[in-house]
Amino acid sequence: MAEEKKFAAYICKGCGLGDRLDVDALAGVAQKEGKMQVVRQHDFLCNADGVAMIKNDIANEGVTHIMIAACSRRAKTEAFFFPNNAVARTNLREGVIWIRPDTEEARETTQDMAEDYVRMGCAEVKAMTAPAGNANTGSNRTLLVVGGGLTGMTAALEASKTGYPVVLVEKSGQLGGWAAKLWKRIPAHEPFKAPADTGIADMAAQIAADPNIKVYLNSTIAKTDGAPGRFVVQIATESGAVSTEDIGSIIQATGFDLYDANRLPHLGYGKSPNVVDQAGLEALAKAANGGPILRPSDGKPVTSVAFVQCAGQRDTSGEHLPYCSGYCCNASIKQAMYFKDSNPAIDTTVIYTDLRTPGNGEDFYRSAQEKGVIFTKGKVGSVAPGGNNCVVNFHDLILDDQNAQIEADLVVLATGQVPNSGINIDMSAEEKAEEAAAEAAAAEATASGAQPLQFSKKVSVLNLTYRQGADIPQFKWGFTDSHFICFPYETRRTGIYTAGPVRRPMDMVQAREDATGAALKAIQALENAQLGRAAHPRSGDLSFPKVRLEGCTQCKRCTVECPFGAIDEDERRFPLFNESRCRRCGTCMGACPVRVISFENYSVDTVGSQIKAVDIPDEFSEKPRILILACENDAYPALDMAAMKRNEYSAFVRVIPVRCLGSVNTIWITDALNAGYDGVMLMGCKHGEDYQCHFVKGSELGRYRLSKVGDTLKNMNLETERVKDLEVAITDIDNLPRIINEYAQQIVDMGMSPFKGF
Amino acid sequence: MSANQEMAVRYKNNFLKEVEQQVEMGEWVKMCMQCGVCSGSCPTNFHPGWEHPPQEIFMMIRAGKREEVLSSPSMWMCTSCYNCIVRCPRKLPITHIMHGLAEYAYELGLAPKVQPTKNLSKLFWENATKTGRINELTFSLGMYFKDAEGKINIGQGIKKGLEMQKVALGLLKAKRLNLFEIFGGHKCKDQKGIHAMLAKAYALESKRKGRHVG
Amino acid sequence: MTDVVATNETILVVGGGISGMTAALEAAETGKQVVLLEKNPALGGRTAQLYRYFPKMCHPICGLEINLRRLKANPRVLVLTQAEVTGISGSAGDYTATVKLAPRYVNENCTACGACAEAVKTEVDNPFNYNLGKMKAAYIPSAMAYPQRYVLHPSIIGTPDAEAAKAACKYGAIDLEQKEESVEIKAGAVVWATGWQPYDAAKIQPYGYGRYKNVITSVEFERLADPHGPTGGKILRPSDGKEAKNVAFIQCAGSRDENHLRHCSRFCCMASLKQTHYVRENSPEDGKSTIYYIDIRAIDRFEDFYQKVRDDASVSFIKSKVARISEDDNGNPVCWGVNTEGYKRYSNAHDLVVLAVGMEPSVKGVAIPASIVADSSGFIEADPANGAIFGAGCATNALDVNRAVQSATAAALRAIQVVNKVARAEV
Amino acid sequence: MAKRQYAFYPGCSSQKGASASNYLTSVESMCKTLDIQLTEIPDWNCCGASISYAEAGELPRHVMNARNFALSEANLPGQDIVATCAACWLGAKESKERIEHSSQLMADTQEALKEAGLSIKVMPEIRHMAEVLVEDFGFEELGRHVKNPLQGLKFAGYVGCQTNRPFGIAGENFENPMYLDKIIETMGGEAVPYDQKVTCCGGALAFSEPDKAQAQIKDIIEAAYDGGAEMIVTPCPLCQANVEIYQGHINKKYGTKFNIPVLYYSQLMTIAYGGSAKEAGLDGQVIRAPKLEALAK
Repeated sequence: MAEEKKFAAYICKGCGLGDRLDVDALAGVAQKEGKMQVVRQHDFLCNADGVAMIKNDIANEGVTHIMIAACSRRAKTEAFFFPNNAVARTNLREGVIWIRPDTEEARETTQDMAEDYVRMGCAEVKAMTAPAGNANTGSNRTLLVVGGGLTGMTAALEASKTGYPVVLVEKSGQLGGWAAKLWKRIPAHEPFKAPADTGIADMAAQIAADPNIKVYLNSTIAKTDGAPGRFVVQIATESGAVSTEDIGSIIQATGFDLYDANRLPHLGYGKSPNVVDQAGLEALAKAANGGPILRPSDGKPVTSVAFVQCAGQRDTSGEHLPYCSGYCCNASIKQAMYFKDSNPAIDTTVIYTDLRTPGNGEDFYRSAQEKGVIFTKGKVGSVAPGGNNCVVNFHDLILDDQNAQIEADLVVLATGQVPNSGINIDMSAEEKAEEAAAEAAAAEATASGAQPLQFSKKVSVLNLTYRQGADIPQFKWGFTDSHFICFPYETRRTGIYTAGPVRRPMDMVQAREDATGAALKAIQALENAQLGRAAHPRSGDLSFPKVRLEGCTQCKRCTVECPFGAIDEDERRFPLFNESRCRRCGTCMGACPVRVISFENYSVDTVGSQIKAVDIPDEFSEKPRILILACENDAYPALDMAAMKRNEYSAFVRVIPVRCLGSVNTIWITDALNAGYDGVMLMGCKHGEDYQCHFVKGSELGRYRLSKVGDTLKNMNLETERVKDLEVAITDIDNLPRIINEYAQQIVDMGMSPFKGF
Repeated sequence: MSANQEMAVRYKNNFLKEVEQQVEMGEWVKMCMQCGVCSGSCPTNFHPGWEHPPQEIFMMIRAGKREEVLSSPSMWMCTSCYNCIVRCPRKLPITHIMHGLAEYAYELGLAPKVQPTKNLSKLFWENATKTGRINELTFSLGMYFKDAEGKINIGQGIKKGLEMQKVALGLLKAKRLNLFEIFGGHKCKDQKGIHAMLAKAYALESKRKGRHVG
Repeated sequence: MTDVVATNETILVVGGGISGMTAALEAAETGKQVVLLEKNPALGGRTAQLYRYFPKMCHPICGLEINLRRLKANPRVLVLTQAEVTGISGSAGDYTATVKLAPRYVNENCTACGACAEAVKTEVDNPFNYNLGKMKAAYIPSAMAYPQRYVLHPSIIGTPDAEAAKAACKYGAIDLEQKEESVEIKAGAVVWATGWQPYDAAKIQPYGYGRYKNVITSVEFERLADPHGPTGGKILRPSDGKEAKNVAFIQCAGSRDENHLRHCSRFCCMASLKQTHYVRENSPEDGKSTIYYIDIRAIDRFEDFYQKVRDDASVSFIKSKVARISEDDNGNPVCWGVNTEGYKRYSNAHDLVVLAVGMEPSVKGVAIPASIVADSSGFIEADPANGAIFGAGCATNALDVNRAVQSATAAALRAIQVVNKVARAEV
Repeated sequence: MAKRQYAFYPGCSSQKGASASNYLTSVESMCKTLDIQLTEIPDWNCCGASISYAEAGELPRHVMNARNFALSEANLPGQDIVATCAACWLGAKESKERIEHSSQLMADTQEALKEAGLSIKVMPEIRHMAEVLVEDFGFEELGRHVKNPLQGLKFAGYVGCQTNRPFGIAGENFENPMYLDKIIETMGGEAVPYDQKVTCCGGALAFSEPDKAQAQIKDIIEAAYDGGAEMIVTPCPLCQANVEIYQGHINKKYGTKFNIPVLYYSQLMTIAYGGSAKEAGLDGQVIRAPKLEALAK
């Protein structure tokens, strides 16, 4: 669109700006240096009158590009809301007057700071265009649900109820998954006292009767190609048939397997038929169909039963599951009730270390006690299988009896949930080697006729054609949970959400909530995909990376580094951007050594031109310049809040917010150093295990790139301290000003950069 | 067969069930969640001799430690202060359970032989029900003239009496101890009715609990 | 008069904490119109008052920043603060809510410059810090407050202080004539996300909260540890401002207790485990934490967080519900009780005792102005009888943040199902 | 205010010449001022107290209390039973609750009562005197009768266990009940801060386990002195006796110099209402209360 561009600068005099700054001088800078065609001052820009003035300029003066020099871009967002224009916010309030002392000595440096920010704002807005959004993305509205257990069925039914067609793919021959194997479920409603019907048959019937839901049984996903709004999925059926479905978004609800009790020989599993896992007990209960549960060894009714909690879970030895599966305490309580409800005379004991029945599970626990289930706090050491009964040896922790024993006809091991999450695409070389060794050992054991060790090689669930791998990246222990506490649905594959126990160990109540939430996210993803809008966390963003392919050297850094797997390679080995997978973090832009990737409103140029716009005083001015590139999610708000507290910091810094540290292209740093900046501070979020980067890998990748800047500094004969990488949290409102000031002093002590004036 | 043996046979190894049926409020024992608030709330908790606190006793009952529980002196330490009851998060009537366990242990003859509170309890009730009202003088004398095993022991009585002499004199002076009580003192008129009523009550309770009328 | 444009395709979200904000944003980002009501003058709810989250030890206001940015960028959400629902009539797909709007006495001209606060002399309790410390009666609720506008405390209206505030404002933002008003809002569906309140610790008599200054609640402890809080992030005990180095955490303060809350509040164990980190952060050399517990409920993948704290030599675990707390001559709270693992009696003096208070639904004891099915603890149950009023977050169960957000996302879909049905019928 | 009538259950210790006879004396004086008419339940019997558990079992204990209920209703229909002794009140109230709660227990109780020619037709309310004062009168009303305020006297309000737990006075706090302090203050005295307000005195174990009980009593008295109290006030006869009469033993054992008077609230009230030392039963103190006697008119 070859629209006429018209640039306007609006400078506010409110909130003390007019008193503290020479606003006329700022206007002069905007006009002369910033080359703004319209420059206006206003006493109170954010009030109705001020906003009307801007709107009038847009409507009647043809203003397209707006530079607002007032408060922080985080403030007064309702007033300065011009979605159809390119807007740059220059922060004179939180960025300048609130962090500077109101003294005569400080006046000059404060004014310098403000003028530079006006220069930067003008430069930025000139390099921007208002993003128009790409309407040419897919518009398929069908959801694919992989997995036909409780979670998958719930997601399918909820999506259908919202008005979206669903394709439901189930590996086995029937719907229901784990829940269908249960005799009863843990109650989900008041009074939380007795096992309840699973309701699975009813759900399966609803699905069968729903014309909006197409079910594939005995089927798996052979291939998933495309992006949100335009996935093309091949579904392979056991019979050999392959169907293709056009899909808008995907929910992976592939559930869990019980931890293999064969790995727990010390608890008697495999040594006596009377030691079962929770699935084994459900099968016995189903077979009993409400009658007495029979002992596997001789078919006689069970008269005593012991439940061993945390079997192969919460393990600190590294041999078994390190986590707690969260649902097993309630599940054992439920199973204990199977016995007590049928015959109160059956001795029923649950041996636990910490009983975990959150919420109204506490009522369920009490109900079991009322029914006569005995709860014993103890650590089970071993289960000794006998002919028709077993002896559970445990350390009774209350009575401090190391040699406590319980004899029982039946022992139930509460083993935990192991997620069916497909291939771990982030597996390290070591882990791969370990897996191969385990596979070999299993094969050898099987060949030698010994007790077969369970080993099932992980197979892909989704078979994504994505360059970065065939499945969803995993979080911990194979679970595909989000790493974010506030944003539990943030997987690293846009438009693909996981739900249920594949994501995190959970019970049926939670799986239902999770499935419903995931259905919303999947619907939202496909709706936004067709509008060209970004998904979380830059939801609604219409900007999109544009690549100048003619300059591309096919180095592949963008395709490797994209935290969301948005970039594939085309047949010519050029990067192939899938817009609706992209989260607009700019990591690709930061990665690109030849700087061919940019967004309409955020590019190498929008930042680079700001860096260049800053007036660099000469070597003898005693006015160093420090560039701060601050993550806009945490560091920039922290600086804002420091300003609200009137925490002062150096007037030598010039702050530019960046979408993510990952988007920082090293050219900005070299440009800055070449231009004579005396120091550069990079402020990004925490990385590593408990990373806080909203773009997952952004800050880590950014830091990795910056670690290479040392060479550049060496080549330029500059001190390595001239570039400082800081991990900043949003609460660093007191620390940050202190660190800035210390750094500014360090730079002063170090002396000015020799690159000034070139 | 002794009452103890009979009960042991009747309930086989299920001591919890025995407690549920035989002990006052015994059906609550299974509801304990081992938080220990009762144990920490007991005023005698910091004194020696408090072998097993309530929550531990409840666990011992569930673990079938019948002899250990019933022969324990712990229940006899209860001062009936009711701290445990008001603090228990599961609303177990712990004070009553402790009393009930003591009563049952006593009934079965398993209570410790040397147990002054046991004697006190017995003496108090006998004294109260004899005439319908407590005779403080005979009650006190009774207390001091019995040894730890509950047998009359004149020598000890005189020694204890001497110890208590000052206390007694003080009370006498304050007219709060009346030596003439020895000749009967306060009593109910319808003692016959009271005795008949209590006899009936014992009979009914024994029947209900399946115990032999003692 | 506040003008609210809403139809029966609008989703009304009641409660502007993390659950309400999530429900509102998720629905709006799916293209729906939303009205979001918050009782307080700013959004954010209780999570905004937390210093860190378990298990990542990250900062809740980081997520709040993202959510506020989503909100600022999304014209489909109308936010009304100081708003309370007083009545709901109608049925699924066609509700009318009556909403009481309390006066802020500050209009949208406010630039948050702070001149009014400088002019006002009166100080009032600061509820954001759970009344630990005072604030000016012209205040911005917190540094992260949205809307970023000052509020005049009603207690100064009609006093010279109010006039002083008005005189100090150069932007005509102080409006002392504002009155409480009542507006009617149409909605097809309602998401009820009114969250939770900490159980009133004074009711747990043996712990002496209110009698002993150095017995505080877990939510108050968050404020002490927070750099934005009343002590600037230093853990100073209330009685004498001494640094608290030896801190006790008492689990199930109100929860799992039939005298108080019969349910388990789920989050408290993790919250205390997290707070042991604050003690260490404050006193790396000699900080000491003791956790008194019945069962440690570090549920599912949080187990490793527990194991790490368990491995920390500065943290001890005592399996015991503390029986009572007394105070020694130095003002140290003394915990009395019995370690039930093997029966060990203790009476331990600490610098500070933190009660891990339970979670009570805010709806408890407060009549939701519609017929709602709740469980025995007052949490809203999912029940067809509720029509198109859907509980979300801690109004439905004792949940941690993660689960509350999931619940809110699910509630948003349920609400969308209703308004989509309305929309289909209207086409 | 009209005369209030209650069925009175004095209990064994409040009889003439018994250990709490001074309590009775003062209650009678106090009631005169407040225009309370207490009519003794004819031929009432012992409640069994909490200590009788070993021999008494359950039903016999409840039946004993039930006999009093039946007698009260037969002779003083419609009147609440008022007990002055904490143990009597607790024992009676407990039996009432249990009998009401269980139809089996009710039937058994009736069957046993029949042997004494009695039956329960209406279950009376069981009140403690302190409850009557607080609930039926209220502090304001109690204060209106004060003629001789206990100005300058410092008391430790020792509530003890059984008027406080498990039932307690409505609206009170188990750990820090205030009613006794409020009575002291209403009478013009000063209630000192007192952190052993609800500590157990050992109860009946003062007889059987004197060492344990006396250790507790020592704490109770020590804290009263620490708070600056000149006298201890209590609503319970067993508390009164235990805390008062063993001070000599404790002094001998621990080397303390305890000599603190232990009074009943009704004695304070009698003096404050203008009664004489004799009317207040102050001559019944083993450890005399000279300051209070001096104030008495």
